[in-house]
Amino acid sequence: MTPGGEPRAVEVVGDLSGLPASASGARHLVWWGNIGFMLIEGTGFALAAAAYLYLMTQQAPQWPPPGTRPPDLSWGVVFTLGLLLSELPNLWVRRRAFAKDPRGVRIGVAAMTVIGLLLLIPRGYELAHLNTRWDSDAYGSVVWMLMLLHTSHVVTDWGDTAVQAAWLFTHEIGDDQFADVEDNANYWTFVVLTWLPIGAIVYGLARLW
Amino acid sequence: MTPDLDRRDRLALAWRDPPGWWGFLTTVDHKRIAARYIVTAVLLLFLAGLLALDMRWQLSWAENTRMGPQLYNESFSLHGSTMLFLVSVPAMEAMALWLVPLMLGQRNMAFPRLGAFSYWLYLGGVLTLWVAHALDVTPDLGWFEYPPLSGPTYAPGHRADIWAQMITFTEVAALCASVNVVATILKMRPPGMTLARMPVFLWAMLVASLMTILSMPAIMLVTSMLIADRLVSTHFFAPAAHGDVLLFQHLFWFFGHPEVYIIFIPATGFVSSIVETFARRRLFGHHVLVLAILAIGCLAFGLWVHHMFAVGLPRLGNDFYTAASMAIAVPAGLQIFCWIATIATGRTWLATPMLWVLGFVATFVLGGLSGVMTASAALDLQLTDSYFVVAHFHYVLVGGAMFPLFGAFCYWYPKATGRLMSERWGRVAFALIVGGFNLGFAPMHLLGLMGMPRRVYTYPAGMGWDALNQVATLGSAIAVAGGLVFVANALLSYSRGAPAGANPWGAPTLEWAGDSPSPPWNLAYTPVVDSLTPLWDSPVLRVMDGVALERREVVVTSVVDAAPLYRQKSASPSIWPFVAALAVTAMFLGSIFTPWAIAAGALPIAAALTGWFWPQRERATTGPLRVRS
Amino acid sequence: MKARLLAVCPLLHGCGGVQSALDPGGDQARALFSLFALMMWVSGVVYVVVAGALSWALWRAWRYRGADSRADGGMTLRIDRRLAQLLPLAAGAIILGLTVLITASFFADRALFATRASPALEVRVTGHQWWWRIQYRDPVSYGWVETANELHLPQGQTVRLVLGAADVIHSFWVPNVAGKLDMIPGRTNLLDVTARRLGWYRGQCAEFCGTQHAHMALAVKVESPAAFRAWLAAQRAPATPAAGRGAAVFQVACAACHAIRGAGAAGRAGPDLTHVAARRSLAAGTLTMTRGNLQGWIAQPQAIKPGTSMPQIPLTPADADAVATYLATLR
Amino acid sequence: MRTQRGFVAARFAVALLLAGCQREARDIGPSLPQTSPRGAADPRIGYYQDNVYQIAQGGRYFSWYGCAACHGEDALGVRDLGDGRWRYGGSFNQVFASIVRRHGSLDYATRVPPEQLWQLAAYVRDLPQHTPEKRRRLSVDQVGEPQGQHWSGPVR
Repeated sequence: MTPGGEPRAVEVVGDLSGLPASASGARHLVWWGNIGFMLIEGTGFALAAAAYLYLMTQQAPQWPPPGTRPPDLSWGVVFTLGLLLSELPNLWVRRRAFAKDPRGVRIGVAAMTVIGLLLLIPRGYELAHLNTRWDSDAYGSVVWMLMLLHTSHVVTDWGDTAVQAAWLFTHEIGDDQFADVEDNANYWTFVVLTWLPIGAIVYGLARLW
Repeated sequence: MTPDLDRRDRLALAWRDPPGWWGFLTTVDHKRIAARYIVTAVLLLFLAGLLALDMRWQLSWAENTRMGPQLYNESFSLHGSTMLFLVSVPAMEAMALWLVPLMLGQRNMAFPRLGAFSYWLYLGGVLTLWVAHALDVTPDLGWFEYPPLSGPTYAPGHRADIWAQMITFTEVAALCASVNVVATILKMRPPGMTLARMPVFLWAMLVASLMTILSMPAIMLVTSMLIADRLVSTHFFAPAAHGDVLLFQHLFWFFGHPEVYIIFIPATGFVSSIVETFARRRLFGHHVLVLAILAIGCLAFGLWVHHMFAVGLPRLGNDFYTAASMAIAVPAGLQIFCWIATIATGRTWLATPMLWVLGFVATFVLGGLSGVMTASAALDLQLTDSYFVVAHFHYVLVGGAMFPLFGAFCYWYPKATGRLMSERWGRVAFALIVGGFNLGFAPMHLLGLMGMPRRVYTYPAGMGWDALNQVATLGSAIAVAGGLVFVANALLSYSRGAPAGANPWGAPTLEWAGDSPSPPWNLAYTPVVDSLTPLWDSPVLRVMDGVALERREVVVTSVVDAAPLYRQKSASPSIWPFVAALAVTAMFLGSIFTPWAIAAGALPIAAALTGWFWPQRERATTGPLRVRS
Repeated sequence: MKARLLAVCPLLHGCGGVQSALDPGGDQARALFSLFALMMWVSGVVYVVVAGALSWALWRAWRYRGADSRADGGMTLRIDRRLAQLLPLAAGAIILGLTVLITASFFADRALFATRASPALEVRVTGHQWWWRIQYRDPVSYGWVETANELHLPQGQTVRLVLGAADVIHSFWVPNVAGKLDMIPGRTNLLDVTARRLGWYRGQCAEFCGTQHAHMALAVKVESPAAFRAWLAAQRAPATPAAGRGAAVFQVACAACHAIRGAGAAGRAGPDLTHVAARRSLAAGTLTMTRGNLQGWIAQPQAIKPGTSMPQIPLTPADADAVATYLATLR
Repeated sequence: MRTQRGFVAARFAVALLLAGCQREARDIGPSLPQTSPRGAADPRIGYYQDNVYQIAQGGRYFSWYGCAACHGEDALGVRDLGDGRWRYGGSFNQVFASIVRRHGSLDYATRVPPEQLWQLAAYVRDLPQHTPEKRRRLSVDQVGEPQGQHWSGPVR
């Protein structure tokens, strides 16, 4: 006889075998993991934006520093419009995933892959028209930090979408994969939404401050 | 009825790891992963403790020559960085990884492979710092490396980069672990364990993990900025180019202060569990304890500036940050009240885990009181960066977090190993550690007030600091000896300890319902919970059947009510977390030397993640790329 | 005040000294010391209460050892109701104590800046790795009078220290006079100090600033206003060097980094040595000022303060001796 | 044969690693050289040339002695030390000798002690590997440090 005794005897009071084997939306476990990572990255964005505001208010007599032009608006506008428009097919994919429509999600995810790739073109031009370098001064450093932080998210999600498209076209799609498509669509929405404050800071504050 | 053998065999088959090394590398068993975390952290605790002892030896006499400045600076940097980033936080994560599924009666974490990835990445951080140390490339600027001292001009070479990347490693690992813990606690509670019926321990882990998620991005951001300043000549911290050196401090402490509570809050969870079991009564003030944890979690984000009172910030904020910092004493004080009330009104059994709780209260309250002193913006000007602060944070972190952790170790040791630790040697270790610690660190308060700054490798004769330093050294040596007794007790008891049985302490929570040690699948059935102390309130464990026995499956429930929602496939062993961690390690280490490593390293990482998440299903029979037969 | 504190803690006997927050010699340090004494009182009471409660709990544990209350839900419930009534009391007591301390802290904070409007004198202190450049605003010429590693303060007058840094972050801390304030590249911090008690004190850099952080101290002398004026006048005057071998060697081997006003040496990288022999210590508080230590420092700086920017200069023994002799005349 | 090759490779890797660590070594104290290099094969050269700490110290003294006034980032021709062309020879002892002998009345031979000359020579020889951005970044950090007989006050 050990001090702790035997495991507790059990009394079966119910059966879970009737539960579904998958779920979608906030009922799904992975949805919460996705939210967790968005929270992490969102905090990162917020702190990077705070660093921009801090440097702007603490250090520079003029912002951007004398002799530096604000980033050119045109490519920023193109990218922002493109990004906002991409949200339409993205939401459509999300709805198709909810409806568990294999044809819809295959087409939609493939389309989102192409759209993501296309969006990288104006983003590239944006980077070329920031009118500052990361090593010219702290203004340039923080502008580049914000832009690269966001670009890395665009690229990451584009990569994820591309891999997903490849998988979807070559495999039978199960309920969990519809949930994955949905999570990926949610993530794209996150990428779109985070751009609005970041873009406003990079393009707006440099003009208005 | 007890679970029949056939059921256990089927579960064993579904939840077994591959044998040998392959199993070692691929396992996703939360208990194996957590054990690795613990062993690694204990080893590092020992190494960093030896560093501390060496430094104490150096400081025992004025003008001592055991260490030169370089060795001393490396020693305290390595000691602090290891203790904060590689021991305290990971040890708490490990306890969460190990305990949360057990306490929920679940078979594994929400994201088993993410748990494995966390450990491998953490190990990458450990090796980065300590292999570099073995090669004599040791960071030498403290556990927070303020620029410009850590910038490209004043810290040539890669020592500072190694420190910064070690942080990136451990923080990514901690963030992954935290998301895992949050998802598990919120979505995998057993049927009936509503938020109101959640043990304090789980609340503590939930809040600590959420705090990790909200604070650690700050330090990843700021160390990345530091590396960028050093590697690609950005100007974040160059005042002459519109940068600001205080930006580093703000971001660092926006993480650094919550970090202290990320370490402390899980400890309050341990204490609550231990007090409840050994006082042999329901915890008094469950709601108060939970609210206190939430309050500490919120307040912790509003007082990072109290680490910066001496930098000369606008005085308007001083009073606010003073009040906010002292306000922490309200929830912390109420916690102490609830624990003492529970101990006093129960029928308390003074076994070793409970002794650690007593040592915790006696020591931590002192740390809290010296914390109130340092929280005063005015008084802090005499205390900060002196030995008073060294004493304060050791009282808070060792007394407030390590003592409960040691207690937790003794408390759950029988659950993990199936054997009891020796009570006699447990008491010896307790007396040596708590006594030695207080003897070692109490004099430091006085040393600080007598003007001894921290981080000095020596001091001139005639300052009147010698005797107190010698007492401090003696105390530290006693505490280290106690630590050796503790570890020896744990090692010997592993093979020689008395068999523990399922629930040796008569504890009330679910982790004690099954076998000790737990089989890989934990409980054979899904428990149903209708109280805070299920094992006390009912002689039999009420359970539900129906979660698969032939494959890895867990049950997912709703966030508030813990109503069963669906059955989720749980990931099987996989090499991909290990491969992904290797790829990330290669990128992190490469980016110390060239920014192109980020681009080049992204491809293997993408490949590893693709392998990891590639769903194993049959090939398409529809669509343009269908398999044509 | 000190007696009151000693009543709290007999251990504090003999904790005075030239670098101690417990032995205030100026208004700012005194305000902080009073605050500390109050905190010690409050903390002492709190700790006694907590320790008492814990002991009481343990006594009960001992008395009822072996019994088990797990099943007796009814009794627990009754006790809990009584405890719940105590809870607001505990919270109230904590909040009351904190309010006292926050208020006291507020007033101490104000006291530190009470003299902001009327400093008698401005002194610029700049932290270098690992020494202090100290410049007095000359009340006559309004220029700077430069010295190093030694701060003189007129008794009873408020001096404004303008704190800056040349390389990395340092922190100015003379515990007997005032609390510390960081010296931060890119910022200028102002610290007002009003020293009251005559005598020598010691300050030390309090923010880790690299290899020789431990040997970055400064001597502080509080003297009567008349003595201070005389001292400042002496510092303002150029050196009256004795021409000789030592001066010639210095001019060649040392003048690239060190200045001696009146002797043609104008380097700014190291401490100004115009009146070096009048100082109390050498190498930022590392050595006491003696003729022998001067020569030792010149001969073996890297052995005495490893990592210092003061290089070892290959001089013949005769030359080294001559330089030391020369420096010893710079009073 | 294969094991031998593996052995050689392992030894090479270890040597590389140790060289990398030698680069990071931070030897402080009274061990610095007090004499000029004896030719291009002086065994002390290897350590100085490859040690980041000694090179960085050289960079600080470069600024302190006011070298940047003539040899700054935008210096041209023979004064441009970053272009990798050495008129008076690029070996360590030649650069060392150029600093000492080719500055006329500045007389660095007597005004700058040998241990700092070693560090300066190591820094100067390392300059071609610095990008202009890197040099600028370092000089931005050093604006509060004295340069020759000038000091413009702390970093503001």
